[in-house]
Amino acid sequence: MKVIRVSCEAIDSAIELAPLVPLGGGALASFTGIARDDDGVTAIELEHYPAMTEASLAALVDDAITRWSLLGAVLIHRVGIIPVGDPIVLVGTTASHRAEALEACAFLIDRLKTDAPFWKREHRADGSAKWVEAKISDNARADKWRE
Amino acid sequence: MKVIRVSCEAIDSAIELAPLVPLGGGALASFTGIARDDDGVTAIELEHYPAMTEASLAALVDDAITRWSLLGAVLIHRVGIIPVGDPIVLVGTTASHRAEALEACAFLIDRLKTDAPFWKREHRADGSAKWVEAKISDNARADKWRE
Amino acid sequence: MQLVYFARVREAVGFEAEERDLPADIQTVGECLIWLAAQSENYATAFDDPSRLRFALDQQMVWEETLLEGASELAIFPPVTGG
Amino acid sequence: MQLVYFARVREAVGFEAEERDLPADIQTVGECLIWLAAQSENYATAFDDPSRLRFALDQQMVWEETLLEGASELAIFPPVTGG
Repeated sequence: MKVIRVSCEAIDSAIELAPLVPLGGGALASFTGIARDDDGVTAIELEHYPAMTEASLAALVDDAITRWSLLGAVLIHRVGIIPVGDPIVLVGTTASHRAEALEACAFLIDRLKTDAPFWKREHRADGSAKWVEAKISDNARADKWRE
Repeated sequence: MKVIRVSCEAIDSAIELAPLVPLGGGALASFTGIARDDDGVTAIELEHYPAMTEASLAALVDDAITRWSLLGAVLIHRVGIIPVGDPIVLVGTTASHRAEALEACAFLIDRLKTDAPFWKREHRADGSAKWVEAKISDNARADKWRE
Repeated sequence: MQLVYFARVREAVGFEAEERDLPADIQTVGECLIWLAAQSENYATAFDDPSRLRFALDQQMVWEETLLEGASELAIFPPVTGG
Repeated sequence: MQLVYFARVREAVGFEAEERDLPADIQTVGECLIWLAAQSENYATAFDDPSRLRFALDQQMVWEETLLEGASELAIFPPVTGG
């Protein structure tokens, strides 16, 4: 079972993760990325490449399911203007044992940060807006998952 | 902020994790251990050492908060008879960045399996009940966290 | 010394707790175990294989070589299987 | 070839997509980039530093050396910052 979605509305972790519980796994791991008010940010805008986004997320989920024999996975990323305090991305994984669920969850969030076509712009109270620069550390984390 | 509890009632992940969201962290990781019907198990009974359990869980949470500068942590373990499909344990962690939240979450579930005084007994439809044996692999996973 | 037992050990011994006056020469958890194993058949089966037992002294995880040294509660139980 | 732009690149170029007939001798993504950078001042600033650009050919992540080879859509954008 897998749910992959680019969402224009707020993400409700409880509702989105619920379908993973009855799949028979003994372990369920999740990660939520939350929009933060670092030095005056009031909202974060997410632009994406519609024709490519869901396909790139689906490829990551399929890869995770195979590598960690997951029973199910959820990968939902929000786009548009996201107020501070709201989730930007939700990753959920379930497997028979915790190692698979936890590692697959970390894999998905690390790799989507470098492989999925999203771009963050930070909006501030003074009306200014600035594109976020990609972090070298994100590439390093993503690389460690590549064979 | 930390919530540590041994619970006789069912655990509701959504409610228990909610207090972690407004703590200002950009990352929130969680793990849920679910009772599974492996070869005919109908319920799992959890015995614990009341005078020691919460103290041992609190020590693990304090350790995780210091090591990964967490903004908050939740560690709830259920005791008594747990029907298959219900959560047995819930771990929640929040930090500024995902590496801290994800690693602390894995640390807490790995270490509680070897350090917290709980014992599982599997109940089957035929009325039989069998204590679960500790797994060597659990010790190995726990050890890798020790300096 | 208050002795408390859990899970399989509690079942083998037949009850969950007891108060025992230990002989003066017993210094460590391990020595206490050997003395207990000699008290009865039940105790022998419960305590004869230390490798399948874990211990806590005043609610802190300890090992066989740990000194009893004025502790008031010794818990004896199988390896834990929580989570 | 359909060219699509995102984020900072879209703003530098001034629009999000355009259709371009590429000269026959252009084989790779990198060569296309050099040709584009020569089209106007705007394009020069947008495309002059390939190290700050990433590419997708028919929605698959590619590199500068990747051959265009019959692909219909080339996307050019800054390194991604999702999650």
